[in-house]
Amino acid sequence: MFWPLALLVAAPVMAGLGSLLMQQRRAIEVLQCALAGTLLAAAALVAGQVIAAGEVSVGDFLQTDALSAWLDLIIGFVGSSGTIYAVGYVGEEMDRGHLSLRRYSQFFCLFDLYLAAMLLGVNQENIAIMWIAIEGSTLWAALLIGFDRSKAALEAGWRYIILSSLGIALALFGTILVYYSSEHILGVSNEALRWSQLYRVAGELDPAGIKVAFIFALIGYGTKAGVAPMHTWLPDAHAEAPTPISAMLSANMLTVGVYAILRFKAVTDRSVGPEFAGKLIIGLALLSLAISAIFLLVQRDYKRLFAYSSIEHIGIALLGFGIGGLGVFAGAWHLMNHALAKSTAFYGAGLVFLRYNHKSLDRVTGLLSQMPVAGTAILVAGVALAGMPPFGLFTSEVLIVAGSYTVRPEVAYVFLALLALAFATLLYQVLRMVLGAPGETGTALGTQCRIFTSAAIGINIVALGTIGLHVPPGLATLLASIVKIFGTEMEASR
Amino acid sequence: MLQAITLVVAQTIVLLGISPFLVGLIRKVKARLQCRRGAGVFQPYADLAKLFRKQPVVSSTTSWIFPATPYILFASTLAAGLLVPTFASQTPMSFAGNIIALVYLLALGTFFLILAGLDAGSAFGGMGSSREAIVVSLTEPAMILSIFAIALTSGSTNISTIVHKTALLEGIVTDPSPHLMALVALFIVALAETGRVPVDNPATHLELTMIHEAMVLEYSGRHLALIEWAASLKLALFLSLIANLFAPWGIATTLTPAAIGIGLVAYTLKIAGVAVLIGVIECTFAKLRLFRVTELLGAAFILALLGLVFFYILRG
Amino acid sequence: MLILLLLLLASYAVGVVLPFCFPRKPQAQGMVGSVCACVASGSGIALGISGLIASEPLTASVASTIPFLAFAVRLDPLASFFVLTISLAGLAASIYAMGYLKEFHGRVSVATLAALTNGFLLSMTLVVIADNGFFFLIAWELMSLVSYFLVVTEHERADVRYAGFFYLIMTHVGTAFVVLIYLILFQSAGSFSFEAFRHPEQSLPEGMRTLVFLAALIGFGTKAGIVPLHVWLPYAHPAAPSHISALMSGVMIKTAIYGMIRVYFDFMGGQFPWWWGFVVLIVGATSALLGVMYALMEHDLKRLLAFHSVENIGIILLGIGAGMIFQTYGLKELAALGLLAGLYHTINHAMFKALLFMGAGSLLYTTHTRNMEEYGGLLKRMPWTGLFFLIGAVSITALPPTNGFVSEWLVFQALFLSAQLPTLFLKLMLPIAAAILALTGVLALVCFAKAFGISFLALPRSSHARHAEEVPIAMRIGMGSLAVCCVGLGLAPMIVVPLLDRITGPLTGVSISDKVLSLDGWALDTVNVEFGSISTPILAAMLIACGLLGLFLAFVFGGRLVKRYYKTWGCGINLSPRMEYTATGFAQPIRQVFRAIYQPTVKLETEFLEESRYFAKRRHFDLLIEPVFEKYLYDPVVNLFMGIADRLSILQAGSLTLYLTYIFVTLVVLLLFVV
Amino acid sequence: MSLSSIDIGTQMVNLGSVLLLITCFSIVGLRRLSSCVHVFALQSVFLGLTAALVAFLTGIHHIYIAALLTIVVKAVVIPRILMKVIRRKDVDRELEMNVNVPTGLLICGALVILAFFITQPIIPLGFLLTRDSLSIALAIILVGFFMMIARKEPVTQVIGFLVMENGLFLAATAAAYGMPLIVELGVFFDVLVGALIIGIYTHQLQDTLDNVDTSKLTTVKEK
Repeated sequence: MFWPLALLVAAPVMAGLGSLLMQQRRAIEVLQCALAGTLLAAAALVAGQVIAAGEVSVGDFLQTDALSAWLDLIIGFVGSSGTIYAVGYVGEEMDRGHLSLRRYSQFFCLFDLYLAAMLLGVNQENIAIMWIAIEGSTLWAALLIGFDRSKAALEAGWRYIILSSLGIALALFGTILVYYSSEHILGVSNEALRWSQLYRVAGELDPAGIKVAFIFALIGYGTKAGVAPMHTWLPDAHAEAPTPISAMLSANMLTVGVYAILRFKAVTDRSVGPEFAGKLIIGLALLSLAISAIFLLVQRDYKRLFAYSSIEHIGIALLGFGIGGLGVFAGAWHLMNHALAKSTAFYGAGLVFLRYNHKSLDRVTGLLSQMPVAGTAILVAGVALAGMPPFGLFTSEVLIVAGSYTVRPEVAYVFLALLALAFATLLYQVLRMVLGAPGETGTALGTQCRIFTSAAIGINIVALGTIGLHVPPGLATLLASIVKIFGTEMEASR
Repeated sequence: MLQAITLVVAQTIVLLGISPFLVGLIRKVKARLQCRRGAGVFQPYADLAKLFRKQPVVSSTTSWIFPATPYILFASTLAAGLLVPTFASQTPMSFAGNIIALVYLLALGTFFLILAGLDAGSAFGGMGSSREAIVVSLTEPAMILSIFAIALTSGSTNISTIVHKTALLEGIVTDPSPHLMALVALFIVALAETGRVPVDNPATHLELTMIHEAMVLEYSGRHLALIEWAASLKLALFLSLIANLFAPWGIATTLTPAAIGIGLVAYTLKIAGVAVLIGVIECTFAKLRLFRVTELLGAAFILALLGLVFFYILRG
Repeated sequence: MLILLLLLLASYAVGVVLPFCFPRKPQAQGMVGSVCACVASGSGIALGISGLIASEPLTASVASTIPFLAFAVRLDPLASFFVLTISLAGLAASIYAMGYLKEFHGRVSVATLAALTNGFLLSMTLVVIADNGFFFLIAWELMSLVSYFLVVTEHERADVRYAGFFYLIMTHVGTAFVVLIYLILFQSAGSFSFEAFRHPEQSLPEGMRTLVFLAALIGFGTKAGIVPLHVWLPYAHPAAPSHISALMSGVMIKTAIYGMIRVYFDFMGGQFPWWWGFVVLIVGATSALLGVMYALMEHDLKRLLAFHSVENIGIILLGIGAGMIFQTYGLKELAALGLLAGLYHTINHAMFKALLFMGAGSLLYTTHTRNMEEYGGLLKRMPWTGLFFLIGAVSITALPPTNGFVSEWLVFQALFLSAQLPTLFLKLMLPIAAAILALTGVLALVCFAKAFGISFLALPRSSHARHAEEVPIAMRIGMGSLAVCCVGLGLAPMIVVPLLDRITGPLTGVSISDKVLSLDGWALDTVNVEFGSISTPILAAMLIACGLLGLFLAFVFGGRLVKRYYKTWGCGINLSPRMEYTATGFAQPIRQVFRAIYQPTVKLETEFLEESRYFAKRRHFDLLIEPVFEKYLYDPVVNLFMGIADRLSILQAGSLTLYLTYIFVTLVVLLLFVV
Repeated sequence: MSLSSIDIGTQMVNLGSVLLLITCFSIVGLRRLSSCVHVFALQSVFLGLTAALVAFLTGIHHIYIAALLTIVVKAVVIPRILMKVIRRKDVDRELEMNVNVPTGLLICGALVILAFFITQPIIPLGFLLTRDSLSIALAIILVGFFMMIARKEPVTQVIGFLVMENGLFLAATAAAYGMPLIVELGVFFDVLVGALIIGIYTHQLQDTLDNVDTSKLTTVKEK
């Protein structure tokens, strides 16, 4: 029973090529909505299978274990809601005559291929092919970021492509080094590139090689994940990209970057013990937190604002993984909730941008009364991202800080302080936007746009609420087996 | 039970009866020292009687607070008076309240008096209330602290218990210094609370100087009578407090007729003595400016505090 | 009991959802929400009482898939007491809301307001009954969040937004410290359950215990509004709708008191050095004094009341602090007395502060202004509100025989019993605290004489006041019920004390109700009978008797009790509101005496006629009280962060080369770190 | 094949690697953009040859394909694209430096030493034949990275990036005897597409703004 997995990876490719061929808009919309449904269903099915069977594979080509299934869920869910949102958003742009039908179909083609690349990357046991897929997603993303060819967009895209290709190159060297140190054990073959095999023989791998490899992987994939100080492309790209893309970058691509780091960490931990990788990751995570917390304060641009908040949350999740044990559980949980919340935030921001056609934070007020949907989206997301109950980010942050306190208190103190700071700075900006009396009127949105975007936002908020204070049992088992991947058993919660 | 009731009634009568006399006495002393003949010491009784017979005029701007206040003031002051031993060391009502209750009962009256001062809406009333407010807020801490300094010696905050013990020479003051300081402090407080020179001048109606008089400026007839009576009650209360706390000589510690007789006489003499002292002070001191009063009362507070410190240091 | 608990939770939950089911019917929305809240808080009252008298605490728990989180509740006497307090105030507030919500029709979404109110009450209840640290934190944060949204109900106004944000930040910083408490306990216990925290065998090292103490003091203190963490309070409480202000000021800040008692006496097992109690005592004294002093200078009625919350929290902490000091020296009975005094004042303050805020709300409702200088003469126009407000004022100024008097009396006694302490220092400190308390009490008296006198007496000072009229019946019932509570709690200590004793008994290990109540409950005295006693019922009786006596005398000497009405003598000219004493003028002597604290700055601008400098065209008078803490404590911190942020923003200067360099340097450094 | 041939092979492979390194240095040193491109092409040729040599010596045939691809893509296709860009923009002039040449060369030297240090403990793992190439590969990568920083002209940043790619390829083929074919094809595909996209970007950038000096591309940042 492998077709859900195959479908999960294949569907976006087909949809993308399909929409490139299609000639009228209606058809593309239908196709995309179908894709959204398919993604959701397939991801759910795959996750179900993994929960049941432990892992799923399509021959030699696609393999999925708990961690991959977790990423499938995130990408699948946010990807589908993002597709729906994109239909509304890009449709509106087209209605306003900013886009030709050709560009319209191109957009969705790129969009789908980008999703496909990421899905391929995470459902992959071969580290090299994972690298290829992620590089692929980088390239599609580069084209998407510069999609509307404004000067700023091109500049951001240019920086993005340079920086992340650089990062990805470093990651490749890391990959090569792993292969280099594993091949004389596993022989010159694909076997030497398989996670499962690497985990198995990790004990025999040469520590020095693995250490260097991990550093290259950390910096390389860290660039993709937007970990400070490799994060510099992130705010520009998020700010200048079309908003659905900003949402996908934050919710999916950063997560995939983290995923790649985690895979390498798993090998490194088995080979040289968890301290080495843990120390590095914790350090970079705290740096990311600090930088984002400070920069949140001086933002004048609401999309950059959410971009920095992404850096913060990726940092938090990484901190969790760096601590290990309880932290791994919390980190994974944090990734999922962050993906949901952040995409919601960007959905709202997109609507605001469509209405006012500027990104200036100071000029946006009174969203709740003027644009209830966008206002609610930004408010709910903002509260969630600030780490307030009843949202999952609160629970994960508490668990992470608890975990870090038991391991190394000083980290917990810093973490608490930075969290409080980031809370203040983020909410200060968000509340300025949503509360108060509306300022300018702007141009109203079309009906279709409103329907689709509201649907996407609704889906996200509902999901965010339902998994807020309660991990569904299935996901709990997934998380438990993820924790196992990192060597520690989850102690029963008291 | 019956005995208790009779005692309460007796004390009520004594207080109500003797208080106007004290006012009259003080006035007489002042008159004498100012080389006037002055009115007889029983003049206040006549004043009260006259005021009671007059029909009160009530300002049409006022609310029910204004006419109600005299009764509340009278009630609270009298109730406070019942907590203080006069001629007998054991007052049956003393269990109902200790010094703190006493202070707060007086405060209750003051509170409504301040409200009444504001109620008529004239500038005088407000001025009086505002000044009374500052005075009262500075006296009460000193008062509580000074009485507490005494209370420590007898290990009780019930006034009648303190008096009783001191009278029976139980828990006798091993050394006078804390007592002395507390006495001075309490005396200053008494002057302030009863609106005497150098804090206030009951004889003036000059808006620059008056405090208490300004508050009650709008009152007339029986309302004024009640207020005047309450004021004199307050005076009597403080005098008996000072007299019995620091000189419980001759007070009736048992309830034999003889003891009570002696007690009554001793009590009258003692408070009359203190009243004379007040009269002397009133004509030897000038009234202080309102913002100098704070210094006086601050001094009282410090004295009481010192009394406390001395007590602990001497007791170790 | 479980049924009651479920009923409570259920009807609050329904109250959160149901109002939204009546779109565009604000009347119905408000009514539905209030009814749900009434049902819930009604069952809450029953639950609290039964929890106080029950022999075994009710416990219930729902497991969770999140590690270390369990939705566990436990109604021990302490929790039940606070549930009772919350529900009493909640009931009154929701009755009051039935009328008060009209104020908001068409301006804000009544459904949201009603739903949030239910959520607020629910979260507060959860905070006090939670039996798991994680769960507690969730409830605590929810409480903060919901109350924030209630504060910014009228978020079109900039000052409201500022107040709300200030509150949100402060409370979140506080929460960070609360989290720290639970982290430390979690580390030692290996679990978040209160039971594990409680276990004595996991006694923390001294440093950690001190850290817990400080974290609790700061964390809970921020919520409670202790000086100098009180600054948010006078902004946030007035900004909220009045029945919410009543709940925030009356009840929410008490959850912090609950937290402190829980941590100090329950988790720490009452084992602490003397200076803990002393610090609490100092904080209490400072808060009490400064709170009332700043209140005196306020002419915004709601801000005035908010400052009085700071004062009363201070009084509560005086009681608790004294209790802690006694606890340290093993004087268990006195410890129990101090704690009991604090708890008694807690519920009393909940009652009269809620009452007063509702009174202020009624004035706002009919005059649409919060400025006392525009009130005046309202007692005739709204007699019921006036009466209830007066009762509240008398209670908060602790005048006999009301409830405030009883609890403050207990605090006084606790402080005076310092004679039994071994060290001279403390022997002296506690009476001084008592003197400060006395000063506080009198200043409160002055402040409320001002508040009531200026607002309700004399002539109306503005057209608002002139056209004021009595508020709807629902609001009057809400206030009336609380007024009854105030008087009742004052006259019936013989009922209250034994209940409170069931809380302090387990915490201090000694029961004192039989010692405190003598003459079969008629008199209330301290643990050693000699030391002094009061009996509020008797005092009340005496007051009434003496009042009647006065009436009787007047009748005897004066004959028929007739009186004549005539206008106040205004020095010959007709009396006008402009001749009345203003609140500012009334407080002037105090401002003069304590100018060291207030540092008042007076600005007087006069425009003269060009013809002659003897005639002023217009004068403008400004009187500013220096907000010391904000100016010297808070602004610098904010500016510091702003400065850092501005300087750092060059890191993101937009040069690709720069960005590449970051990565390059990081790479090289890390590689060297391996070699 | 015999030991001696292996020794010779080793030396020849090392020679190839060293040639690569030298070309790197010369690119750092050069000041004309077009000559940078030419030298890069030359380097790619060397790379291809080295790869072919390894393939010949080890008999792992798919490396031949990789070698061929290298020469085709990196020595022919990409340089042409770059030259086209250069000509269109006519930026073939004295390059502006962030770091002047002597300092640059010094830093590169330091980087090479660092690379050797780091790879020292790892080398013994490798196959006799290509031990030192790993160190050289890392050195090339670091130097390439440095190139991207040292120059302001975007095209040189592209060149630096491609030099890094060369280093990676050397590491892959020489050090690790080449990854499985599929991987290498994938890698190549990506490099090609990457280069294309970068080309597209420089192209579009030039359309939107007359000059593509990245030092002037600083509008999107913290205000």
